[in-house]
Amino acid sequence: MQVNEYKPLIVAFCCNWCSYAGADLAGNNRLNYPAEVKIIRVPCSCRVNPMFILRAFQRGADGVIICGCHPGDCHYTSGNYYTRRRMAALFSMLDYLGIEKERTRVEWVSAAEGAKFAATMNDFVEKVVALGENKRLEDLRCKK
Amino acid sequence: MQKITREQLIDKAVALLADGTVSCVLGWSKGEFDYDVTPAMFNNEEELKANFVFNDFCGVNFSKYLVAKTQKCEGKILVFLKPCDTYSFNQLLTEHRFDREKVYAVGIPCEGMADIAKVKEICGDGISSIAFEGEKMAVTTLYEDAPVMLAANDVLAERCINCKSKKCVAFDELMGDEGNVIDSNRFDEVEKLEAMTPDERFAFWQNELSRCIRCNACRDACPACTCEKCVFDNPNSGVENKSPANSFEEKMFHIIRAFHVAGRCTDCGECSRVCPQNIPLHLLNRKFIKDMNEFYGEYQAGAEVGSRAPLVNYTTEDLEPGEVFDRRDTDA
Amino acid sequence: MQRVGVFVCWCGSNIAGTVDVEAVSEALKSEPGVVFSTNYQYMCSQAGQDMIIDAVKEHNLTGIVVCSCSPRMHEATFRKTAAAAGLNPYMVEIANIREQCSWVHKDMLTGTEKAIILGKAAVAKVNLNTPLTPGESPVTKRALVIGGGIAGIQTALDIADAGFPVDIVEKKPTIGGKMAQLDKTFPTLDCAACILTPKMVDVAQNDKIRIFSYSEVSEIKGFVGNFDVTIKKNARFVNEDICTGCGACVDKCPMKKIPNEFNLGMDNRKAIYIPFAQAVPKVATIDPNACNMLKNGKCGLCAKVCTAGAIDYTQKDEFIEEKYGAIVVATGFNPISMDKFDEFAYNQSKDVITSLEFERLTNAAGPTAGKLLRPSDGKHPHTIVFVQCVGSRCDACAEKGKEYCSKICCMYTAKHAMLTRDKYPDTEVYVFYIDVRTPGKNFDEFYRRAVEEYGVKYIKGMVGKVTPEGDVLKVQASDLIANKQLRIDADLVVLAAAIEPDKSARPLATMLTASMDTNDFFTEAHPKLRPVESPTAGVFLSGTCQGPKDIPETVSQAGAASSKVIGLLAKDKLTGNPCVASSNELMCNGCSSCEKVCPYGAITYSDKEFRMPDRTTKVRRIAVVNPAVCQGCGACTVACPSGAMDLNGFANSQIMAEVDAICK
Amino acid sequence: MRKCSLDKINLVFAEIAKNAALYLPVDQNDGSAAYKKWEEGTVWSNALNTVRSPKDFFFPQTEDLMAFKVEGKNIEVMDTRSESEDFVVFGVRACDVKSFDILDRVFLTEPVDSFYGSRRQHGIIISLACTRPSETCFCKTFGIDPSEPAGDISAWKTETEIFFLANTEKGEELLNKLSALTEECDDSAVNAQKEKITAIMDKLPLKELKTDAFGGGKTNELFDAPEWAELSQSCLGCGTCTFVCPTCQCYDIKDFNTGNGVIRYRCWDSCMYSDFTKMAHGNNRLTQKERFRQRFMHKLVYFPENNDGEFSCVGCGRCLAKCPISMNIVKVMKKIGGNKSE
Repeated sequence: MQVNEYKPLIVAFCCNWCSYAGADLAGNNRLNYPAEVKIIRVPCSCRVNPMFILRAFQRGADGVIICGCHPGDCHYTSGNYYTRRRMAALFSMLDYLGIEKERTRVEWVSAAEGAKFAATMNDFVEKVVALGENKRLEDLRCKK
Repeated sequence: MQKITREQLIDKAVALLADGTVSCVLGWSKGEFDYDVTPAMFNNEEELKANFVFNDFCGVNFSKYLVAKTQKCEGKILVFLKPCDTYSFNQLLTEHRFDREKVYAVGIPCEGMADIAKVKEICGDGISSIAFEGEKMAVTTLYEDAPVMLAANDVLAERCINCKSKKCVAFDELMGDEGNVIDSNRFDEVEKLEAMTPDERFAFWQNELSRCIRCNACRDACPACTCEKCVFDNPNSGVENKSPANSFEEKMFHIIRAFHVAGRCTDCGECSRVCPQNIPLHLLNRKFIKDMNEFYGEYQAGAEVGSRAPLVNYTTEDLEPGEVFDRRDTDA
Repeated sequence: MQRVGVFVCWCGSNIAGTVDVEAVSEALKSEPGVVFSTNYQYMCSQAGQDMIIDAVKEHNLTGIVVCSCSPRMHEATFRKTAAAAGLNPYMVEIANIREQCSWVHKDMLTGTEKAIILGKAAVAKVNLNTPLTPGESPVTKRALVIGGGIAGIQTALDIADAGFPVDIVEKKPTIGGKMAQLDKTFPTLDCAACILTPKMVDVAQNDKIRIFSYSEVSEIKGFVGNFDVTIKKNARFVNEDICTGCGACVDKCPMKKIPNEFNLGMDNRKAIYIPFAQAVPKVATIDPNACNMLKNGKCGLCAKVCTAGAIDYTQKDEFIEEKYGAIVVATGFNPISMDKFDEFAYNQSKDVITSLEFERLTNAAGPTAGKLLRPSDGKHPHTIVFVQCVGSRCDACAEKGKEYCSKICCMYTAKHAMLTRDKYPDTEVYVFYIDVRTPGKNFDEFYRRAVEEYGVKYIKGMVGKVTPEGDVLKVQASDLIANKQLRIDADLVVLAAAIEPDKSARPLATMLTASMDTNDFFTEAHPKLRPVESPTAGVFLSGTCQGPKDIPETVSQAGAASSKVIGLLAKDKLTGNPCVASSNELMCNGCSSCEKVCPYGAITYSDKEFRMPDRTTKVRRIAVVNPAVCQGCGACTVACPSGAMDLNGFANSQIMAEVDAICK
Repeated sequence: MRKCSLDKINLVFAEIAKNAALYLPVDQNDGSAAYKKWEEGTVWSNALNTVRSPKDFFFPQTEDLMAFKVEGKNIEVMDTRSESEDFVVFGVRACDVKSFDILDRVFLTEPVDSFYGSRRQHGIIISLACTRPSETCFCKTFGIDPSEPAGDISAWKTETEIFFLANTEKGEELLNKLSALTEECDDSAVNAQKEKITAIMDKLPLKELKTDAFGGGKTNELFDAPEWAELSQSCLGCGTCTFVCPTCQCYDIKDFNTGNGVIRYRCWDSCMYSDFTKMAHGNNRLTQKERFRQRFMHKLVYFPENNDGEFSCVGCGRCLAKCPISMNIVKVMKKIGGNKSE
């Protein structure tokens, strides 16, 4: 067993109607994904304020992923379309500031896609592990 | 140098005051030196003749003042708007931030404003006078006997070098010629940064943003930042802070500030103008503008009243956040 | 400060197998606000719930965290438990340590660690919970159906049948819609009028149903359960209450040359007219653009012959205001204009017609009394070419037609072809198609009969050009299967024009703040699970306004929409979801960003006077969320730059507290 | 007085940096200067002054006061003090040196601010006489002579040489350490330079600015002056003037929740901010006019009233250069003071 293996901290914002249910389905089907992924339930992916994402990085998250219903399937009809635009703009800005683009992701996971949820989380964690610790958006005060 | 003169503007203001169209005038008031111009309200001809100025240092965007001034002023306010100010004017109207009926807007042409820092870079500190002579600016300092003659282009502010429009898009009356929207190279600097490696970009911004002293001048001068209570002043917002306590706070502030005005920023350049630390803040705003133009089609905030900004709009065919990078990586 | 109780569920071995529940309840004891923490085998069982109720009383708990299965499973259960214990049900938070922890992680240590963190996040959130009370609003027990076609008729009848009053607003002088114009209906070939007109009579005779014909909706305000609607009743210059529909006025009217809309202009009507014999309401209407009396005051014959005295040349448009609890949109469809399809010579030759015109030509009540005669010379056509997908599935020609499949054309063309061959066996019938789509009960059998029993010649390929030459239509087409060009001399060409939503739908959608897709079809609240509801609460969809449909589908959707309306109207009060957005008026800028992203039109603005620090007053525009309309998605909260807009139950501070707890 | 050739200045810096952190003005890529820690290769700026004042060295913009570590329901108080490093600030102008006296009056009178005091003890100031004042300079108004800067060591720079004069024990000690690099000299070159500077001072546009209208006891006279409304009418309420000011000393104390505890820190505050000195009952100064007036009344009336007539402005001119709308203390003094200021 590797004792010093680097464990990233991943915050996943999941919309209540599709992705949170997708994560539940992954659970029902006992599909493994890393325990480093911690899910926060939001009514819709459009509830995710960029401030939450920055907050997570500040507090020590190494990656933040936002999951919502597939475009066109939003429980609220259009919420995820706004998410898509907001996050495209935000992620592009973070990249512009030199923050590793692999640390942020948006993925559409339906309530039926438990397998996709698990696979997405496995892949995302793998990418973040490859990057190592988040240094560029960290707040040293939170590490004391 | 400006084609429209102080005298023309005073005549206009006096006439509009005299016929009762307006009850006061928002204009530029002269300072201690020839470049430190302050926005001020003028109530009559006497005040105008005594203190009103118009020259290459009248860069302040007046639009934001209308939010507060229209609430306080009885009758209409006469405001002189340069082309870039008119975009902010429209954007504020789009957001219902002031009553259009309380303003009489006179669009004026602008030949670009000067940056005093650039003047000092060439002539040195200790400026005793700046005189406008035809197409030139004669700068006299304490240390040289003869004035230095500067061409307008030598000292043009960055935002004016990259001027996007000479067209007044909102006015009750236009003075001078109607200008045009022009092709600018305003995204060149953004492209340069985009072409860097992430490490270089990080180093660049780390260096720039580490200078931030959190004076909030960028926010307080920004005509898009007219919130009744800014999240950064609101202890309940979770992001309130008064100081750039560490490098995260600096980034947080500037990312959120730029994000909040994304789609609403008209690219007037006030943020960079007022930054005491010369942080090129416009490069953050322009990144959002450039991205949104590329992702969702050309959009100019404030080009007309009532338009729907890209971030409060969508199409079912929009690109995915991940595709933002795929696009760029394939372009490269 | 909250007094939080933590209850960790074992879920038998489902959780306890991979999570050390004892360690979790122990660890959470020291979290801020936690005054009690325990674990139990099945928290959801009666014993488990009693445990919670007892703990609330014993420890004066103000908040509850249950570490258990997904909130999608038992959040409602534990909210009820909290209510039973005298707490506000929204003071409960669930940490999902089963689906998102014990079931996906194999190792006890990992599972326990993560469960503790999830528990901490839930505690952090519940510390910021506030009691929420669902808003209540009364329900006006009356429904409005917009559109009087078969969709509207069926919806109205079903709602009325349940005992609720219904108003139908129809912009034409009569209800009946497109179905009234049809001849036979596929796949049973029963006559449209025979099945529709009894329903129209039912509507007319139902004392729960009011018909506003020749009327439009001009304004809609309010929200679910409480819509205020203004209906504009256009002046028809005939007093509906008095007119007996005897038709004497029509007989005497000298203006004879007005194209008859009901027969698609293939014959004429008078300036005063009753669209068809079975019209409901059966009253005359004066066409103000055609009537001499209205145009220049010269005539007045109809008034003279009307023994009832129903003619009223001074009638004005009337505006009626009414309150409704629910609105059903049944605005229907129209065939698209053929103006852009020059290749089919629709505008050059009278003998190129649309399928709906063909319906009228074969209808016994139509311009030819049901005889299939060419519009140009009244002769029997011997060769008929049907062209399918005219403007449908138009990928390349999106500016001319529609990208979608109009769904009904395959079947009605098969019907037309079959009926033609049946009545006139000497007629050659060709059908050109891209694909024949016949998914539906007895649909494919019907189509096969057309081919196999009636000898209709189906050719896969499109017609490229139709050229009128003398009294012949030269049809140039390709046969994709035989891979050859065909030239057919046809006597009649019938175009299966694509269908599109009625033009009145778009402005109506704006009034309703209901969303539409790019083709102007109304969008459903959910494409699979809520197909007859609009995302705007209290607005329901019936028939082709939502997408192309045939009659049985329309009728079933009408029934479904009416059952939703009945379900709504049956309630005396609407209890809202309290997890809705609310705007802090002190921080609101009134900038309208929130309104722009609200899918429900739940946000309006009002001007409010504020006292300023310098003792002056200032009038500011502020956003107001209607909690009865808001569904709580939170799109507005992010669009709001000042953070004035927040979401109950998922407040900024709560989500950030969760983030903090997770990232500790 | 000792001198050394400018060629050897880097050797002087290296010598100083051996025993203490050395900070000096360095040109930044935006064209302005800022204090940076000296290391081999650092180039000393020629700029007249830095954008940020050197008050940061004694009164940093953010400073942790203490921390609380929270574990479970236990709270432990942690000492986070870190102001024990010796340091030298080089190239401080006369105005900024004077600002330390003003800050001392605030922080070193009872109750003494031990954080500030400790930094003052550990810091040595090497001042530098001005040679090219800017049009925005008005230090003379406050009795400051830019050719005679105070500090632990005063320095004068000519084209080729730099001259040092120790004023304090600490300065003496440091100068002794530099004896190998410097040589004893007379003050003729320095005196010549002083004369040149004095001549330039007489040409400065703000040379006539007077403080006669201000000072202790003027509160009643000036507080309700109608001019405040006009002067403050276009103030944006940003904190630029206060944050570039060498004498502004207001701060806020805040708690930062790190997730595992709390860091209690102080940071500069600005009287221009709407939430400045906000208390449970609300704000003292509700309008921008009141906040604007506070800043100038404090500098020109309240402070001298409590500090033996000392004004809390040193005429460095930073606010003149940096105010986004070019409103500043000079305009205020001229308007409020009328002909007493000319």
